[in-house]
Amino acid sequence: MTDVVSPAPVHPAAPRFRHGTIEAALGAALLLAWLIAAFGAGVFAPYDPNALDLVAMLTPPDAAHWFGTDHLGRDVLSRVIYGARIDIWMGFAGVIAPLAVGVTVGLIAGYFGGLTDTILMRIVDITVAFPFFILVIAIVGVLGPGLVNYIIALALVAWVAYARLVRAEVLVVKRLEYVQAARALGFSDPVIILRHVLPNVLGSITIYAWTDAVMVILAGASLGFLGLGAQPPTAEWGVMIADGQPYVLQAWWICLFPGIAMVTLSLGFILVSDGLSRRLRVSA
Amino acid sequence: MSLVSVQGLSVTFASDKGPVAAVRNVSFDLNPGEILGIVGESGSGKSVTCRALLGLLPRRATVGGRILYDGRDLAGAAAIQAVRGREISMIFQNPASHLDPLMTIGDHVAEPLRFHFGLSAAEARAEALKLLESVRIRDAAARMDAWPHQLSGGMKQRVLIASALACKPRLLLADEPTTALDVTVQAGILQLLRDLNRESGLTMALVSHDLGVIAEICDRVIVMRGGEVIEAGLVRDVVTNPQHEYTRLLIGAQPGRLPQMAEPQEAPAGLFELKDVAVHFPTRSGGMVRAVDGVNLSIHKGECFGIVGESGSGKSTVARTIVRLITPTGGRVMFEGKSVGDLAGADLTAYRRAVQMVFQSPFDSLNPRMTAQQTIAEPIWRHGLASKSAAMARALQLMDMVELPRSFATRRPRALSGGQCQRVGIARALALSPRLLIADEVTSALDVTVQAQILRLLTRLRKERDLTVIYISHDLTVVRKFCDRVAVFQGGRLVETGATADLFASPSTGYTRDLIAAAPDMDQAMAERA
Amino acid sequence: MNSITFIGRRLLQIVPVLIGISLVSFFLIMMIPGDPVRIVLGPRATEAAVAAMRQEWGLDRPIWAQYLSYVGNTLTGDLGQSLKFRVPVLDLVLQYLPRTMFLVAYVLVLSLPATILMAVIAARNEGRWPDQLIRVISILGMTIPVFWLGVLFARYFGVKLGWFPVSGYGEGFVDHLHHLFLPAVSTSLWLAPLLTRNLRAALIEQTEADYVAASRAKGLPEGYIFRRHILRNSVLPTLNLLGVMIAFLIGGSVVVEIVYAVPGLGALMVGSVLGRDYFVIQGLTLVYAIATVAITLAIDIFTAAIDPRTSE
Amino acid sequence: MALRFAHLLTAAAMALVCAGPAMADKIRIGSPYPTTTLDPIRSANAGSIETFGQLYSRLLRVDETGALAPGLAEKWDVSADGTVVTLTLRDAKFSNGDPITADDVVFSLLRVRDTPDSAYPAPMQMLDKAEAVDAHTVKLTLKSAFAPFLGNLEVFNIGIVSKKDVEARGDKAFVENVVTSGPYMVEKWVPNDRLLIAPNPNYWREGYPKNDGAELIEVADSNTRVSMMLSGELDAAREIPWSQVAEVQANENIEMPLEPSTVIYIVLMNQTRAPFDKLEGRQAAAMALDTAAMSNAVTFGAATPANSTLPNALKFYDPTLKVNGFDPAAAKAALEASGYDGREITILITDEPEREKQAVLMQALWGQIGIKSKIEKTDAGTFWTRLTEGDYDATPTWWYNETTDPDLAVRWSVCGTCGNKSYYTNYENAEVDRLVEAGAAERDETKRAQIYADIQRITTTEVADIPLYYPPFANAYSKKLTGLRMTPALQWTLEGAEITK
Repeated sequence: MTDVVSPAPVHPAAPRFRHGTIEAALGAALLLAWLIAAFGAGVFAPYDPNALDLVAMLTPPDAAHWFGTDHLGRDVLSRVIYGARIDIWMGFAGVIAPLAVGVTVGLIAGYFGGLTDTILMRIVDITVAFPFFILVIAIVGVLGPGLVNYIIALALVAWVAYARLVRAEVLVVKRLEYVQAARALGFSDPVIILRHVLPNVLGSITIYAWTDAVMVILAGASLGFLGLGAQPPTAEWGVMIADGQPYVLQAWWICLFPGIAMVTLSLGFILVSDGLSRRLRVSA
Repeated sequence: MSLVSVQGLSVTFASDKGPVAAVRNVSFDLNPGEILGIVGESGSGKSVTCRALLGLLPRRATVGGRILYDGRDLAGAAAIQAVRGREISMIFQNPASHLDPLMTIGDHVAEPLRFHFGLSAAEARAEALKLLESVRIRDAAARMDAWPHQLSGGMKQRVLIASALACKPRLLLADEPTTALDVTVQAGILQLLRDLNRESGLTMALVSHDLGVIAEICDRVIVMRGGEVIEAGLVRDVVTNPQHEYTRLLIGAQPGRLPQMAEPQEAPAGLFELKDVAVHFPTRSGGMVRAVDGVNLSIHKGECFGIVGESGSGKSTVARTIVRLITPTGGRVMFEGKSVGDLAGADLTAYRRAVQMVFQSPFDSLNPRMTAQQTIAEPIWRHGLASKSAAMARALQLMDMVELPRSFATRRPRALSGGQCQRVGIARALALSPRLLIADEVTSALDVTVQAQILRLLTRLRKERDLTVIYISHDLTVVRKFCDRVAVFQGGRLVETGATADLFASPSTGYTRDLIAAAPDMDQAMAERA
Repeated sequence: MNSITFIGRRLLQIVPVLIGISLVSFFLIMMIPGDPVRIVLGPRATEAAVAAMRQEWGLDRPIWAQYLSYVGNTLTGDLGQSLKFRVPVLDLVLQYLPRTMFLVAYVLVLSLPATILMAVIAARNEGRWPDQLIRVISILGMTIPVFWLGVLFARYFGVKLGWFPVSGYGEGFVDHLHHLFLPAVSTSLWLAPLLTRNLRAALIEQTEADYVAASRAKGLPEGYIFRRHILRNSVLPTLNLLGVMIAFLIGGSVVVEIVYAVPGLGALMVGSVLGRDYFVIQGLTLVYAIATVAITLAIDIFTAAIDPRTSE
Repeated sequence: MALRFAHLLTAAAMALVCAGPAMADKIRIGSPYPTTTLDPIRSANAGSIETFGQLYSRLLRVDETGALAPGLAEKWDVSADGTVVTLTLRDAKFSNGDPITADDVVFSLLRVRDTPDSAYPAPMQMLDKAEAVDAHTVKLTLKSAFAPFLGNLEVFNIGIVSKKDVEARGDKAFVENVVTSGPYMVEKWVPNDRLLIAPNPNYWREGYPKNDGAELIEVADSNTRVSMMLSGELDAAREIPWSQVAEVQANENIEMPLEPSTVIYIVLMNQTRAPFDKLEGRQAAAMALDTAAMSNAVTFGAATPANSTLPNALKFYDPTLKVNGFDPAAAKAALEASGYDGREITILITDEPEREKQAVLMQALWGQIGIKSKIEKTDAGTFWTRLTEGDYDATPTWWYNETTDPDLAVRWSVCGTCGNKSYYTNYENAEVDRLVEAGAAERDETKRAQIYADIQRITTTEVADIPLYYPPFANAYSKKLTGLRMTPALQWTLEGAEITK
């Protein structure tokens, strides 16, 4: 009877119950549904999302236009479906851009510490002290409105949250013995950072990122309200809601359907985030 | 009549792979005034059994069987709630996490008094002070308003005990109460528990993985494995005449029973020289921590050099300084006549290959995202010693060498046991064919039976590969069996050093003497009892 | 560390931050295309008029020179004048600061009790229907755009029922409460869910903490354990988030301010950015930076009061 | 605990519901346009224009019929050659009690013309000399005969300010304790929010103002303005969104008369850029736009489709003009003739919803004849800078005229030599430029009518810009209010308004 031949025992901290699986699955299903809608927009959408019909403006939902038409006679259903392309893209790009910046800064600051850390964290402090919206508005002002510029603005502003998160994680991970072991084995710093530190800090970042996607979409919608969002006539949900706002009382459908779309997509992101965090919490 | 009677206890945890039985059909009795030991290795169900008595299991656990306390059936939350604290109380393995960090010491102890006895704040506080004094907290009055983080581990455990005993329960469940503590502290806590038992007739169930601890204070013992009780009886009987094969294995694996593995050398040749090494860290409040101070040591080629000391003694810092994970703030480390601190470029790479380290925590020392084979192969190809595929093949040979079946090659740390992880760690360290291997508390997180295997493995490797080994441990018994020479550290300073046999036979300092005396040893404890 | 050196160190830390902020904001704003003079004078002004005013305000000087004189003036306590309104920046800021502060305080008064209530109910019923219900409400609250909700609220509670004014700030404390009710509720509707999620997670995590098991073993009642141990330990992470959110609210309530026509600092800032009113933007940025630092400091001091570990 | 808390909330909520607002009986007017300055020469922005009229009296005023009536000047006389205007001032006082003298008038008029950063010096460009003959007589000498000059004396920025005060305090004179000559004085100014004005006790017009003053509130969001109007938080509101006009009209307490304005919506094209550099290209662009449909889609039928480059509320507007009407086939042919290479053009717009709607419609209609375009939205600051620098292809925008005389209008919109390159389109026609001057100098009404008809015909045919539609003011008024209207020149008739509360 030796340790070697015994079957691998259950690790004392291994998940004994896969918490959060259902949530994550439900969230993933919602996201998948929207992804399918986005990619198949050409197939699912009954009309050209930008086709104007000045005779049938503000038509309530009926057989021809399930979600009605907007103030320019465009089919709301088609615009909602095409809008998925923009909003999903926005959700992902708007997270990945700041994530990339933030993770890089966080890794470098946390791993090397010292003066590098101090300088980078001061930059974080500076960015944090700016009101988020104002900085985004100013950057969008410099670059001009539009989605790509919004994403660039986010990358320049929202990275701080990731940087702080990653730095905190790195400070923990770099003390772990496998990082010490890698150093003792004489691996170079880039190798240790990329191969040993980064993969092990991504978990909690991912969870935050999914929730952040919701914030990105919402902030995008608010920018649309302030007139700095997607360029017309792009079908983007936030802009659709902002556009439909003057008609909210006589033509509720213009706002409502993109609103529901936004809620369900956000729900997908949040459920995935919740599911993942519960799984991570249990297995941590 | 027994105080507690456990009858056919079973505990099952729900999991996504179906129910997992943690405790199966466990029955035992606890007699008033006795100390019952529950011994077993990890996963044996000993802690779950203990927690089941107080209904402290998580929601997903299903408990079967009966627990009778004083003849009453502790079925249902209300019945258990009625005995918690007043009749049965419990202390835990890690005292730091079992105290609310936002509550003062005094409040921790006064809290149950106010609830169960309805004492006023002042009364409870006065009573708490007495209790803290009774668990021998020095200067208890001054510490009433201290916060948990301001106390040492041993003090925290005493607070936990005082708090558990506040309402004068008749039974104390102690779940590995000394495992996280230094040996000298452990000895103190065990002494306290023994005195409580003798003076006030407190009944106790002591859960431990350490037969040495059990042997020191328990009257009876039950041995658990895989959720079942495999043997029960008086400690003396079980130790001297174990019935079950596993019990015999367990007893045989006790450090004191291990064969002598040290092989002192005839003509020592120097390999390492530590000259006046000091490592000081500035603290946030502007002070200075002297982690290591003025250490002079020489390590000989081919020997096994032991470094012992309690937490904070600086022994790990010394190891990390040698591998150059830490740069000393004073003095220098000489390797074959060269100062390690001055190495750079190819010399440094060569040094990295020559000196390798195995770490304490089996799980934390491996990258959780990499398989065993990848982990072992990585240093080989990163150092350009072989192509990636050749390195992977070489990794399999190294797995053979550390007696790890090749079928485990694709497993990640989570799917490996602690012992298996340590084998991967050793294989990784050996991948670069080092001349010096530093083993930093490599067995302290492992079960004793596994510890025995790892020590045997290290001994074999040492012979086969002509390795010099620095073995760092808090466990004097292991060091005594395993090392040729020993250095004792305390508070960052080298207390004494010498050949193992000499040092143990005639320690020259009081501290070393205390250490040796405090180390729990099953056979010695039995001898003292007899 | 005693509290004076603690605060002192914080104030020292703010200096490089302030310099950085002034640099970034100055050059960022200057980079935005659009000529403040043209905006102020309107499209009918002649080129000569535009050039004259640029010279009058020193906007034709090299940008470094402008920055230096800005820094110089700031150090002497002069935040300059608004290009657009020709009134001192400080007056403008002070005019709007109380409103914004009132709104933020109001939002907190509404959000915090709701947050604690919802988080506690959710955490104590983890996985059961009250938890799920609160979660759905939270997600709805987080995803419904404020500007949309604002219009609906204004039309229903303001116009149809006539309970609340749909605009303005009012006169006197009670009137402020009355006027700002809808804006505060609209803001709370996304703030509370955010905090609730955070607090709920912390509560659940703390519920599994070892000291909870120890307290149970001592026979303490669940309710007491929850209040005295779990809740206290869970508040800290949420407190930090709260600090971040308050800082965000001071500048981020723009949308609510516009929808409910209660211009505060946020609307002033957006107006200034759109009008390229450089000196107002500078002044406001400074105010925000100081506010952010002050809030962080307050949260730190508060945390230290709760958690003895942080003050050492 | 939860229950107790709920009670508390309810109680607090009830307390809030019952607390009613209590303000002096000021007329509350909501406008999206901010008052950015109280100095009449400093801004030509819509909000400030609305305000200046209330604070500063001009020499003449426009009465309810649109005719010129005495203002601070009781009498005026124009010399036979039309180059000298002599005005006699009435006995009037500033709000601080100082008499308004000829010196103040001369100072104010020259200030408009000569201050380097005067926002809109155009109305005084023809003024050669201004002299105070005595305390009550002002003699204005023009560079040449100039028919619209009297009308220009009524423009928003020609209000009379106190020479003594402005010279003493400079910019500060328009921030604190502002000395006014009009019906109101400043009670409190909260920039970016609101302006409270109170009756000027020294106002020269007997019995005016007929109210306790007004609160001019900036409300940027149109929905909010409507909500405030509907809930009675405003007595009058500017720019009700077209989509909500019907809803507001349906409210029994509110009226929306849709007053005529001198506002015109047009499409500007940069005539140095293809395809608009060619006449055919511009004509194609004009004929492609179904202005009737656009007007209908944007204003829900409230506006009149435009046929001329001049607003329809101006004197000498030509309603018979019919050129470059909607004709996609002809537009296509013209576009081909222009040699347009299919380059994608950019439609630059500000971020107002209405502008966006126009742009989307333009994009669709132009797309049908083959002009590819993308829309670029910027904030107003960038927009004006780019427009004035000529950095754009095409943009839908609007303008209005301060007087009903077309002189300033043609100088603004189609004149290549009047300083703004025909509203920054770079349109230039020497004949038109000549006619502009001729129209100003001509004093015979019939001849002037012919000159302006010619200007309209030439510029509309050559597409100096594309006229879209003439919108009325979509202002809403509480029925408790009488006498408040907006004149075509963007001035409230506030001093004669009365409110019953």
